[in-house]
Amino acid sequence: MSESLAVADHIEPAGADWLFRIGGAIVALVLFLAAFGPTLAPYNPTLTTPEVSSPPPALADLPRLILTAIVSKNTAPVHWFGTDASGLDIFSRVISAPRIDLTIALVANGLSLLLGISIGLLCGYFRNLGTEIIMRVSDVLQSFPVFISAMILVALGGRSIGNIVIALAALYTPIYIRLTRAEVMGQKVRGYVEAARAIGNGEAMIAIKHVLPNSLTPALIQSSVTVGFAILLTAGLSFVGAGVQPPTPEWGLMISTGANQIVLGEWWPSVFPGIAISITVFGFAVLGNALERRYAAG
Amino acid sequence: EDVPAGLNYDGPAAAIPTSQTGMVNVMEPLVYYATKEVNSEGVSIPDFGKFEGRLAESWTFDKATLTWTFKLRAGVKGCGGATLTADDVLYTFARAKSVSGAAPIGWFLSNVGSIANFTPAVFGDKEENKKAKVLGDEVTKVDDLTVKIRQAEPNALFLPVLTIFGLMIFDKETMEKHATKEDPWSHNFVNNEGMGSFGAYCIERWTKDNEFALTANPDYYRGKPAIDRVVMKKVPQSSNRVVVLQSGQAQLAQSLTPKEYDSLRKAPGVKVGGHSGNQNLFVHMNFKSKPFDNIKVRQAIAYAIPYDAIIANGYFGQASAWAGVVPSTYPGYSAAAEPYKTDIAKAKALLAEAGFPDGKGLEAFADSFALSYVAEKETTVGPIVNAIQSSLREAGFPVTLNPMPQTQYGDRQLVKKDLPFAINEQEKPIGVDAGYATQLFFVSGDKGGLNNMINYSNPMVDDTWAKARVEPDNAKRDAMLASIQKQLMSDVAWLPVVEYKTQFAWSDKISGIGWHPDNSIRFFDLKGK
Amino acid sequence: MPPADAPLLLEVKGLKVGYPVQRRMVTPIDGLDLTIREREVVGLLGDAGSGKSTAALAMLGLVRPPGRILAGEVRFLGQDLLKLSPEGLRALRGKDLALIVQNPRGALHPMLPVGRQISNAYRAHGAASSKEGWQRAIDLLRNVGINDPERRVHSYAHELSGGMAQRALISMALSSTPRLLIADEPTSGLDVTIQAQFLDEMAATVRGTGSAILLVTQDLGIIANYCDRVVVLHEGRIVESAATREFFIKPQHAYSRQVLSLVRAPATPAKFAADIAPLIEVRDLVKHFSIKGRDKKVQAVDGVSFAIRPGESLGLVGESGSGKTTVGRCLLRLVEPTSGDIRYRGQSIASIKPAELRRFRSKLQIVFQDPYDALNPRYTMEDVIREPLDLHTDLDAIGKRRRIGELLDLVGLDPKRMGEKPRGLGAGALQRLNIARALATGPEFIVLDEPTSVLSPLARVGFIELLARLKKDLGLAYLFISHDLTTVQHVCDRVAVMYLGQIVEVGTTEQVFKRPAHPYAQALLGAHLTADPMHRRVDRPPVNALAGEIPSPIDLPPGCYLASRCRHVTEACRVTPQTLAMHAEGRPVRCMRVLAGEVPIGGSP
Amino acid sequence: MLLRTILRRLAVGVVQLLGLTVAVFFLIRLMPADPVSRFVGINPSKAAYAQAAKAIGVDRPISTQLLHYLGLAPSQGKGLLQGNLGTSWVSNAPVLKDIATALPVTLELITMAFIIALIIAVPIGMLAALRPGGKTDKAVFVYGLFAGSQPEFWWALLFVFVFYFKLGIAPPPLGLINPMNSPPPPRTGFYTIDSLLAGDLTTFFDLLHHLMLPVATLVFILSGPIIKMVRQNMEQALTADFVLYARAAGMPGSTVARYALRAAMAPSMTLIGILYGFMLGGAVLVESVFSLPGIGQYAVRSILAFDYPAIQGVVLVITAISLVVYLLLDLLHAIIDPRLAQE
Ligand SMILES: Nc1ncnc2c1ncn2[C@@H]1O[C@H](COP(=O)(O)OP(=O)(O)OP(=O)(O)O)[C@@H](O)[C@H]1O
Ligand SMILES: Nc1ncnc2c1ncn2[C@@H]1O[C@H](COP(=O)(O)OP(=O)(O)OP(=O)(O)O)[C@@H](O)[C@H]1O
Ligand SMILES: [Mg+2]
Ligand SMILES: [Mg+2]
Repeated sequence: MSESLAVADHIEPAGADWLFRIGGAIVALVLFLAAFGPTLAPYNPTLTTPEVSSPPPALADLPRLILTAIVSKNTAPVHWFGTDASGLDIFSRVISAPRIDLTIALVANGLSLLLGISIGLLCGYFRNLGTEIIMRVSDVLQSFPVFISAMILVALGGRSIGNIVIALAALYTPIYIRLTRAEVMGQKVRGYVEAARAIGNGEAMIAIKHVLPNSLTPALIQSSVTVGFAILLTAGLSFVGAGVQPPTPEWGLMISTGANQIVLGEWWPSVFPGIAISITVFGFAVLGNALERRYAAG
Repeated sequence: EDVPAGLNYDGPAAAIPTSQTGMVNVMEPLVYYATKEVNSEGVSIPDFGKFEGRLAESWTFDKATLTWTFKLRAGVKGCGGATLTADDVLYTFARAKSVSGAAPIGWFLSNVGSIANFTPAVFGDKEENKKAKVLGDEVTKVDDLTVKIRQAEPNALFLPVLTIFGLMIFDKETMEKHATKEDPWSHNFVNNEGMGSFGAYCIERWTKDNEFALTANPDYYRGKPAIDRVVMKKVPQSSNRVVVLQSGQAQLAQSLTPKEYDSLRKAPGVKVGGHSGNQNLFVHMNFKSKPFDNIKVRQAIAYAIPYDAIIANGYFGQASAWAGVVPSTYPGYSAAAEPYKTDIAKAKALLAEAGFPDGKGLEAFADSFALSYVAEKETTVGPIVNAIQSSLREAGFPVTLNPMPQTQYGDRQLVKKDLPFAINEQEKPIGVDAGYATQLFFVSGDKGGLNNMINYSNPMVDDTWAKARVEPDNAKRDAMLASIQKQLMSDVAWLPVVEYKTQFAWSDKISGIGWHPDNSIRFFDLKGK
Repeated sequence: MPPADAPLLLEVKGLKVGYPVQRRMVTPIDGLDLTIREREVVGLLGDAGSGKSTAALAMLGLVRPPGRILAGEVRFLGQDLLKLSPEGLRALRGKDLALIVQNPRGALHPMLPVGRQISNAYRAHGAASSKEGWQRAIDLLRNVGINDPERRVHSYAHELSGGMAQRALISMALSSTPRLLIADEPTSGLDVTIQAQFLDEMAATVRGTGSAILLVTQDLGIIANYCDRVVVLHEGRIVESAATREFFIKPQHAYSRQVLSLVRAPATPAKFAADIAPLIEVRDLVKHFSIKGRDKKVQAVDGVSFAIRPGESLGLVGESGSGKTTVGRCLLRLVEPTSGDIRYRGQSIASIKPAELRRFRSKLQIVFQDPYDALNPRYTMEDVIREPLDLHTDLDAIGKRRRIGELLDLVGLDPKRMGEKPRGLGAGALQRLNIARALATGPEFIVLDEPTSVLSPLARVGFIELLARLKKDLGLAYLFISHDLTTVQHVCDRVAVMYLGQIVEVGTTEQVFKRPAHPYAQALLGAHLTADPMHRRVDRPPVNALAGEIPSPIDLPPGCYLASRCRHVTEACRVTPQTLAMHAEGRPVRCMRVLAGEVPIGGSP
Repeated sequence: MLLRTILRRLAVGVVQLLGLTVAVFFLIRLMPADPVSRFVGINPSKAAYAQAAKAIGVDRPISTQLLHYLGLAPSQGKGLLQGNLGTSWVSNAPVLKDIATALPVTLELITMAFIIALIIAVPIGMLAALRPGGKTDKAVFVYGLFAGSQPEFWWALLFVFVFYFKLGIAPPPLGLINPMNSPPPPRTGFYTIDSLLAGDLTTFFDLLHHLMLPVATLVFILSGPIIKMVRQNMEQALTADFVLYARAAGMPGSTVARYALRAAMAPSMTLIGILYGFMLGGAVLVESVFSLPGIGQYAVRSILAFDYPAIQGVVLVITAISLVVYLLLDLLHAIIDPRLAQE
């Protein structure tokens, strides 16, 4: 058994994995925009401009416009992605959105990760009536229809970023509990746990020092995927009117606002934010997958 | 969505435009406004100064006893085959007074029209409340075709309230057929199946919250309608309604966004028209929320609203500045001498005078500056609130946007009355009268200002209205109303922004669109080509 | 043994097999040449990971995906398999060329009844109806000695024991009388008793059909007892090919010499004065596990008593499931004994409080079977050894570091590598690290729970030497749990034989190995394959073999636990519970017939 | 044995559903929303407000409401335990009836999408697994990752823009049938089946035409995880010892393929079940874009209208169906894979 572990050594290192690099680059870009997007935006993403529903510049005009933008500082910045029905600059909004979307996704994910891992460790390591009950409750939570539950929490609790975060965290915690618990249950019968016991560690010590660090991987891998899905869910909530408040620059909200103009032929208000979500979530999925393949073996 | 279809006369859905469309087409009022003209866009307009008989052939009013006597039309036949008699009218008012439905609309209208004994005593379960729910001698039958209705005090709103859907006449015979012991007033029938009534159309099929189909009443007393069958279907999302209309799947669409109406104007085979009747947009600032108790702040905001941008980008020109707090078409309207104009410099100056130079100090009132609006109307109101937000920010107000679901908005606006700052484009006084509006919106809460959502209270307004309400002389009444409106404008009770056109889009295969104060189409008026 | 000029059956030339790893090809087989003649039994010997399985598969023209055969030819009956059409290849495979693999349960489809799989294999080479195939499956299973084959054909892989699954595989392999049978470590993971049974049956069956065998193994005992010729695989090629006897007498290659060193130098057991106070004393140890959802219990340990003196090593042997590990874990109170007394230098361990127990554990240590599993994968070697030092000593940081260096040195690991994590180390090194950790607190006694079972032959040799050295230098006492009897023979002074939770016999290593008294011990040692090509098991009829498999420790028989499998069973045995009593030769035995002298002692070589 | 498992799972499921019901019941009532305001209609007075609160029963203490809802207060009429999910405050119709009309729409949509997605994705996934690391495999792998992580509502909009607005191939996103036509006479509630039963092919094809884009959207989204899973399971099955061994035993290619397929499909069952359950509520965004009157839309409208009985009904029904689907697929899994039946 252990000699064949040599195979595990052949797992590709991160740098060599082209997917990992793509995912990493996308996520890095989104993180960068979350930090600096609003600063870089040529217009205030929540204030109207006089131009309403103006389309993005034609492709043929782009080179000239780019040139002008670089050369002269005085002209009003170009609406690269056009403006929406209220006259908000779509480009500015698209690059400002990660701050909102990512904050929601990361905070919700962080919260549920923290809760899920702690509870998962507790329930996996110490099996008793109390922890069994916790698991059953988490089962029930997990069988909720995700999207509808999130809607209920946000629509009835009030449309605010805080409530979205709470809703997402509530939905994701059971997943982490389950993953961590399963891993803890697998790890706690491993030889090194017994060995730690044999050299005189206490149970709490073993749980925290030995089992916990070795049980984090599934939850951490999942969390990359979950961050992506949290962004999707946030956008979806906005889309049905149970998400963030307008005119917050948030991709789903922008798609939703723009959706009405599509039959009038105005595609740009919803197409650009859509591309942004599409790429971002894909980036997280790719990263998660790459991490999974890297760490699945050990 | 904003257009569920239904006929729930007694339910909450009665407040929903399509429910009203259903009701006004299957039911018939005692009296209604005469037609004034057909405007340049091909839309007919009622004359608020002139009433004509509908189910009532004629009527008289005795000033001394405050009693109205209605002579009913003979031989009017309803969809159920019954013929109209005085009992039907009595049934209608008795039902209204029973307040047995979920929304006591009939009672409310009667109360506004000062019909005697329609008092708040009807609410409650005590013995005296129970008695108050029974129709007494305020509405009596003289003979099979004559009915008397007595008012408690002179009130010019009497005839206007009779035109409203909530007091249209039931067909007692059909209704009672569907009554049960638990449900003597046939609410189940009305809420779920159909209607006993004398209107131009009869219900063929009705899928609640989805669609209804009406067929012409062949015995309708004004003649069989030109269009035999009308299907009204809920198509959620206004953009989809544009699609069905354009593709010829529908002949009439309403509740589109101004932008959509604008784009349809150029579309082939489609006509767009409307009338600036009673719909308007105003800014709501609650007197109970600081710093809106400060008149300078209110005025500063008034000068910071981008009126022209709203008309141009929000309504595509289909709106005009509003210089009063009552629809300008309504009797008794009086325009302010000096309406507010956009003037950021002045706004800033006023703000400084109020003690907040450049908006400093306003951060403390962040909650107050969350500009609320109905989330479901995002597509229509979105561009407007965005423009307002941007402009107010320029003037130094820390405005944020706060869309909320219709329900929550309604609750906070009308029940809790704690909405600090809002954009409102849905308060059209259905009673066609400046006094009605005053009574509803501006009289102090404890003096009957039912919908005084800004908690406005001014003894001058209260007192003047108390007098005007019972003033039989129209000229005097109008003068009093004018002074009230002047006061309201100078207090910036509401901050009127625009009056906008109620629009419809229809296929050029039909004509005869008419505007009515309830904004519901009367299918009887329509003609095919 | 076939004549040296028997016709060639298989001829492999310049075989090269590679696995793509990170756009690179690793080639565990690189230039392998090999011939097998008709009726020949060839042993392919090689260290773990040397590419034995890869080579075996390649001889059928197969590679485990994503590997590829890169070069060479594999001539079978004159035609090159690697150039054959897929259909031509298929016609040979399973018909003339059959395979049995290392992990029999993995080779059976988990979701199909074995009968259907055997039938499919049979029908792959001849038009037979599904019904005939099914009938044939039953016959085949009967032929390989499976009881009740009518019922067994409906079983799924997970319902079979390892031995049974392996038999099902061989029945499949033999369904068409192959010319060459390739058996890739067919008995790894099986108990010695089962292993012997299986190999005997395989040898007998193949002899009857006249097939040749390529027997892939790491076990010298198997080579010595069953093979005519040995080929040694090392670094991708055959480095030595010799007749078995010559190989054992005069190994040529350095690798061969190293692996053989253990066989060639038997250990000399230590002598102890009888009156030395025991270090560890176990009396009537009982451990029952309750089963979830049922009211029955697993009687894992059932009244075990023994004593170990300072510096002594006691071997604990027995079939899988006999309770050896449980005894070891009870000693450290890693599981709470159900009852019984365990004393360490006279002090009862059972009564110590948890906090004290933790400190107490510095005196008793344990090393587990799987060295990789026993190490926290996130810890470096340094972390691993530091942990017990943190817990049990007051050394300062420098002191600890020095001690870590010393310990690594002691077990033969390079202290310079102390920053490395377990992932990069081989099993032998890891097991040394485990020992170092166990030694960190200076214990006098270590439980070694099959510490060598996953080590490659080479690593095993080194590790056993280490154990012997530590015992001598530090005066350690061991409880050495193993079912590898060769190793036990080299490490232990005394041996206790366990069966179904009970000790059936205790004696010095020499006593037990030379003259096993209890019928079970006799069978166990009879099944032991001594690496001695002069007394090949295939050349003489096996004696003392046990019938059937070990009963479940849940429903134990009322009398002697061995009754159902014992050759010497009488009616009395079935109803009389047996007790461990002193035999005339001065060692305890749990068998009334042996004690009464009705069953002869010894019986095994 | 199997029967016992089913019964145990059902029993656990019922307990879970009850727990869920109670939890949702309290949850929505603890929220700061006020359903009464939705109910009063125009110009509510305090009295009218109280009247409305009474009409929908929220003036009573929560415990009383809960007992009533569960049907544990016989005097108050039927409740959950008697199979009554209450009356929607918005539509005034029994929630069960509302759901019975909405649910088939969703089931029809997602079932169709699942069938097509499986038909497309399974062979593709298998094809990719045949040559791990090959060009097809990489392309399929990236596609699987991509499609599985997309905002479906946005793709739905894009489809509408391209296929309806630009190309005019698809009908406008206005529900299941041309809005001015009437639906087939309801028998099963499933429009496609009903229209076929009624022999109304025009409506049937109209339905298919309308389902084209929503189904395509879902197929696109679903194909991601399905391909990913099939590919992975198949790759695993193909490298499994028993497949290697089947080849070593000289079994024909078709038998080897069957061996691998069987091993790959078994673990896929569970995921398909989970996906299906997820889609029940997850199709809401697509329903919303195409105005399909399915259960998701019903949920959205109930939630936004604070229609408590409807919200509870929807959550309950969706969860119940998911649990049943999980159970069915687990059973199927256990039938294919006897190792599970044992546990
Ligand atoms: N799928 C694979 N990918 C990459 N390397 C592999 C793969 N399978 C085997 N190897 C490597 O090829 C070498 C030979 O493996 P093989 O299984 O043939 O050895 P073995 O001698 O049979 O080992 P064991 O004693 O463990 O059975 C090992 O070093 C192993 O790491
Ligand atoms: N934690 C446990 N719960 C239930 N049963 C157990 C547990 N641990 C061991 N057993 C059972 O007790 C019996 C003895 O197990 P043990 O591991 O001690 O045997 P062993 O002789 O070490 O076997 P092997 O040679 O396979 O390591 C077995 O039947 C085993 O299944
Ligand atoms: Mg091998
Ligand atoms: Mg063991």
